[in-house]
Amino acid sequence: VPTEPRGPLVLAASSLQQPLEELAEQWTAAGNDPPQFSFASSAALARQIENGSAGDIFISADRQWTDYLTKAGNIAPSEVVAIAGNTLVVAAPAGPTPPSLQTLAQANRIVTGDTQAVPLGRYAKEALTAANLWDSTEPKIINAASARGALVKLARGEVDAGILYTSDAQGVETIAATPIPRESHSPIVYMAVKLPASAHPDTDGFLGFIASPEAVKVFDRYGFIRP
Amino acid sequence: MSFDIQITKRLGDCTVECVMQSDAQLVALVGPSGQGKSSVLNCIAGLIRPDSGHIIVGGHTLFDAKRQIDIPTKLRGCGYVFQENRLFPHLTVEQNLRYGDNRNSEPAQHTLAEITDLLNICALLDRKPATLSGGEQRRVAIGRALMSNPSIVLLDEPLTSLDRDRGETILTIVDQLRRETDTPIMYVTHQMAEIERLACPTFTLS
Amino acid sequence: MSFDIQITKRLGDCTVECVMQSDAQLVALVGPSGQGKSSVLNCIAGLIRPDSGHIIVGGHTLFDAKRQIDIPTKLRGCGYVFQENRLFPHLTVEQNLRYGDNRNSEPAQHTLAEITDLLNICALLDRKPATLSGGEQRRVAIGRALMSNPSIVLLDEPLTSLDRDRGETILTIVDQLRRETDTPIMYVTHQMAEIERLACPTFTLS
Amino acid sequence: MTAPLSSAEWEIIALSLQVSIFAIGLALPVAYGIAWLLARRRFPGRFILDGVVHLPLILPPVVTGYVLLLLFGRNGPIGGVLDDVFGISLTFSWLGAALAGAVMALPLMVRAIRLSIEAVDQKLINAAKTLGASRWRAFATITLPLSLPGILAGTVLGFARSIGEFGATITFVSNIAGETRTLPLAIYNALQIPGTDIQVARLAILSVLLSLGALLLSEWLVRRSDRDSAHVV
Amino acid sequence: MTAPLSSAEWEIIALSLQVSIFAIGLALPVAYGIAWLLARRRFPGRFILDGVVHLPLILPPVVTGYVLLLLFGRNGPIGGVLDDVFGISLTFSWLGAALAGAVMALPLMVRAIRLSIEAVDQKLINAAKTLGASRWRAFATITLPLSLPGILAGTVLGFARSIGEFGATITFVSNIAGETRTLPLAIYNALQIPGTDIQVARLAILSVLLSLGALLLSEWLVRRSDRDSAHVV
Ligand SMILES: Nc1ncnc2c1ncn2[C@@H]1O[C@H](COP(=O)(O)OP(=O)(O)OP(=O)(O)O)[C@@H](O)[C@H]1O
Ligand SMILES: Nc1ncnc2c1ncn2[C@@H]1O[C@H](COP(=O)(O)OP(=O)(O)OP(=O)(O)O)[C@@H](O)[C@H]1O
Ligand code: MOO
Ligand SMILES: [Mg+2]
Ligand SMILES: [Mg+2]
Repeated sequence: VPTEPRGPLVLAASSLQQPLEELAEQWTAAGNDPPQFSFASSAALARQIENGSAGDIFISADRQWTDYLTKAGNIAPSEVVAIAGNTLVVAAPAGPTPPSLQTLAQANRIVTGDTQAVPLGRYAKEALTAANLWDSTEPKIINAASARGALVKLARGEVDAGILYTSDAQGVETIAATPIPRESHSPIVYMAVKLPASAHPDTDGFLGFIASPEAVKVFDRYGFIRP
Repeated sequence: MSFDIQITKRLGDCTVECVMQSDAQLVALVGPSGQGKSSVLNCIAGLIRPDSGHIIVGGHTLFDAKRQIDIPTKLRGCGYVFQENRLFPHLTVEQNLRYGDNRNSEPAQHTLAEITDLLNICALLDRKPATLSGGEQRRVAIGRALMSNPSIVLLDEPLTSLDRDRGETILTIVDQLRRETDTPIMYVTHQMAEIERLACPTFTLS
Repeated sequence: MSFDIQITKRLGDCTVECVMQSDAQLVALVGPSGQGKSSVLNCIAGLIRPDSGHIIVGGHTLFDAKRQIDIPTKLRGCGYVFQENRLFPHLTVEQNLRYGDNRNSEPAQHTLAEITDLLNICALLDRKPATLSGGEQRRVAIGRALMSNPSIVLLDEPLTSLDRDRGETILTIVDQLRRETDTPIMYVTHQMAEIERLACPTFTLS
Repeated sequence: MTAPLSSAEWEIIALSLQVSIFAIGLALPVAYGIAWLLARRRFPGRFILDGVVHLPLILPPVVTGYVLLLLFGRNGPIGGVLDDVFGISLTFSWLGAALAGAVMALPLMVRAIRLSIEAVDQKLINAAKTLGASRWRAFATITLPLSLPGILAGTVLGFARSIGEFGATITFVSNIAGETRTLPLAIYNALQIPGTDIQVARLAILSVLLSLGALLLSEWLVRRSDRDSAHVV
Repeated sequence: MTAPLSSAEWEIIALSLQVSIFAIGLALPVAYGIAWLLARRRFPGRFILDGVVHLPLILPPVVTGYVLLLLFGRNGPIGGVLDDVFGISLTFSWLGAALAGAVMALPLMVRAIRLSIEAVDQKLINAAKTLGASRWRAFATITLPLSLPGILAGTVLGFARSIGEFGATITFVSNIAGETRTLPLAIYNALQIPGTDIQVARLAILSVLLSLGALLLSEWLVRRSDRDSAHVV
């Protein structure tokens, strides 16, 4: 079977699927071989890399796994590139009053990512703690398996309020969202790492492309911010 | 009339036909192997639906194609000793014997003790059918049918696998049933000796 | 000596004992129901392992507890007509008949055509056993055993479910087997008439 | 495992058992009924029923969970009624987790039970009818006990499946400690965090032990019911 | 579904079929062997084998995928050998997806087949032996054909399970279009993007159609083999 020429293999967190696919189209349109993607959870991808599966670039929303891999793989911090950032919103089913951290405190059920396992949940916990609301809200928190899972529960009206990524909440008509101050939690940064096993000649080129100013415009359109 | 039967039934390539009218309480049904004797019993028991005709036994119309009568098996009251026993494999001998013993409110014709004693199966009551010899299974099958207070008795070669003494016991039971009740009995066999011993009208399928 | 058997076997609560020494090629085994006749055949076929004793048939030692001999069933060459037929339900009659027909290189004693003709089962060859009448199944079981070029023939009440003519045919076949081959044959029955007809030594289990 | 179980682990085990036992209790009668229909009755829509039963096996578990959310969520057609009329809410409750487990276990149970029902000889049922048994009595005394091997096999499969159920559960009822965080959800949580291999292994071993207990029990039950026919040749 | 299938959808279907058919082809002989051992032989370690076979059912799929990754990854004990000696790499390859599907399908197949083998009457096998059949011939001509209902049921269950397999696959072989992105992984991808409900529904319906095809085929095969005994009373 004649195989088409392929670009680098990019193992990326599922939440970046849309902007990355759009960037890949631009990259291919510019005459490069199309990169291959694998979208899964950061944990799944990190374990595949750790167990010797080949791959060129790892892009994660989860600081823990990036740190873990760079340490285990002896990757210099300079090989880690921040490509995008995100912010949080308080969200609630669309209604007369816009949601806020204060109305959130009155809700019966608050959805967000799992506060231990999912990055969204960990950031949300920091934000709630900073607002002195963690102790009162903790018993009411519904831990979703992913940021996307939290969004679905809120959009379907199963919960009264939630904390979501701005990139997820934007453009969903059934919910209203209010930004949460960035200072109330650690910065949310998506990091790309060139993997030690990478042998693909285009790896550096593609890494450079997704960290470029043109790429920022794409990320921006999907609700992400400059890192 | 005890038996007023006139049926046809197509089975695969062959057609079973039976015409039988008799006032006798006990009749024998004979005929070469594969002629349809078991099929006739199955029709009487309601397990096969004849293509046409009628079945009237002991004055009760069990089936009539024209009049659209077809009494369900469970109401026909047959004590049917199947050619291949059909004991319930998961039940003990005692549970098999008692399976039909509560089907009607009439006083039991036979108690468990009587039947097991007569059939010489007292020692087997707690065993499962799979561990019984061929003749032991046969006797349990006969016991099960008799215990069920039947209003019709259908015996498909009942003496299969039985030695002479035990065969004689069964024949005595049949005789007694004839003398002491008015239950119609149909007896399928290949042995002339049995028919002579029972001295009953014989119908031949052909 | 055709049969030199001396075995004991405990089955549940009862002990089966059989002592038999005979030069006759054909012997009958009789005894009341549940006495152990089928169990003796199973021991000869190698399906039950006796607790003690020996089994020598046609000069071949099939089992000897003391000498630790226990020939596997598949090598004993038995043409065994089981009391309960044991036809293979997923195979056609023809496939059942042919199941054992290639077991040794000796010229076939019977061809399929001969057997089906004799047993009057030509029309059944493509049918599955479940659709056969009791006597039809019996004849197929007999045919299957005979087709397998057996070096020992074991017949457990072979005439069950057969009418007189067909029974007579089977007896003729047995007779012929005795005259034309030296295959040892053990014949279990409850019918004195059959023993008289075959005129063979009779052993009674008790 | 050197350390004894932590109280958090005990809590997870108790919850998993509660959810799975409830799930199987819920699924078993339904599975038996469907298996019986599929084995013994020809009716229009039979093939559709057969297909629908297989859906939770065919669809990725998250999709099944999503469908459950659509149907049984507070705004769903069934969940809305449950909430309004009975005040029962399945989302975010262990009852919902049990429902998810039951739904995921159903196709496995139906198949195993159906195989056993189909193996029951119709001739025995006919014999029971000649002895005066109603359809119902013939079922209860013949079909049901003779299909016991399938019931046991289905229960073991279903229990193991529901002990291991993750995708549908987390999608439908989320991951709430003490309420819906069963063993697989706790394992998933631990897997998301680097350096938790020992914790993952402990929880996985606990899952396995629970299911092996059920397996052992079923094997023992089968052997007990087989005892008598051991010597038939 | 108004629009015909896109070429991307065709690619996903073809890959899913390839993976699942390969998975079942791989699992079926293994499942039959294990089922036969469990049904017919008593040996030390029997219960352990029984337990191990159930593991992929008990453990959450992501754990099974992780264990596969540990064993068959390029640095794993088996994967290392495969890579060094044969140059085969399972991670990131459709072969690995088939392995994951096979492992997940195995317990379902073993159970169904085992039920059917246990229902085969030992008396028939003994009859075959008296007719000179070796153990192997008795197996091939009696046990194997009589356990066909279990083989068919196991194949349907296993095929459906492997068509729906998500957690173990994504964990073991990742999610690469054209190589490991089977239907459930494509559904997962679509679920990550807002406003893709129609796409999700289309893919889910395709999964269902594939499995229903297998189901229909198996029902037809069963009915064909039952034809003769339809009239036995
Ligand atoms: N597994 C078992 N457990 C207990 N008892 C058994 C078992 N198998 C056989 N038996 C007993 O062994 C005895 C011999 O059985 P066998 O089938 O050999 O008798 P038989 O002489 O062939 O009788 P029949 O003429 O009725 O066929 C019977 O009493 C039977 O109940
Ligand atoms: N499902 C079927 N398909 C084809 N033929 C059948 C079917 N069922 C029965 N038959 C045929 O119907 C005929 C009557 O069978 P039945 O069992 O009534 O005979 P029988 O008189 O009882 O014979 P036997 O004395 O051998 O028991 C047989 O020739 C049998 O082959
Ligand atoms: O296949 Mo799952 O979604 O990991 O239970
Ligand atoms: Mg008959
Ligand atoms: Mg016997």
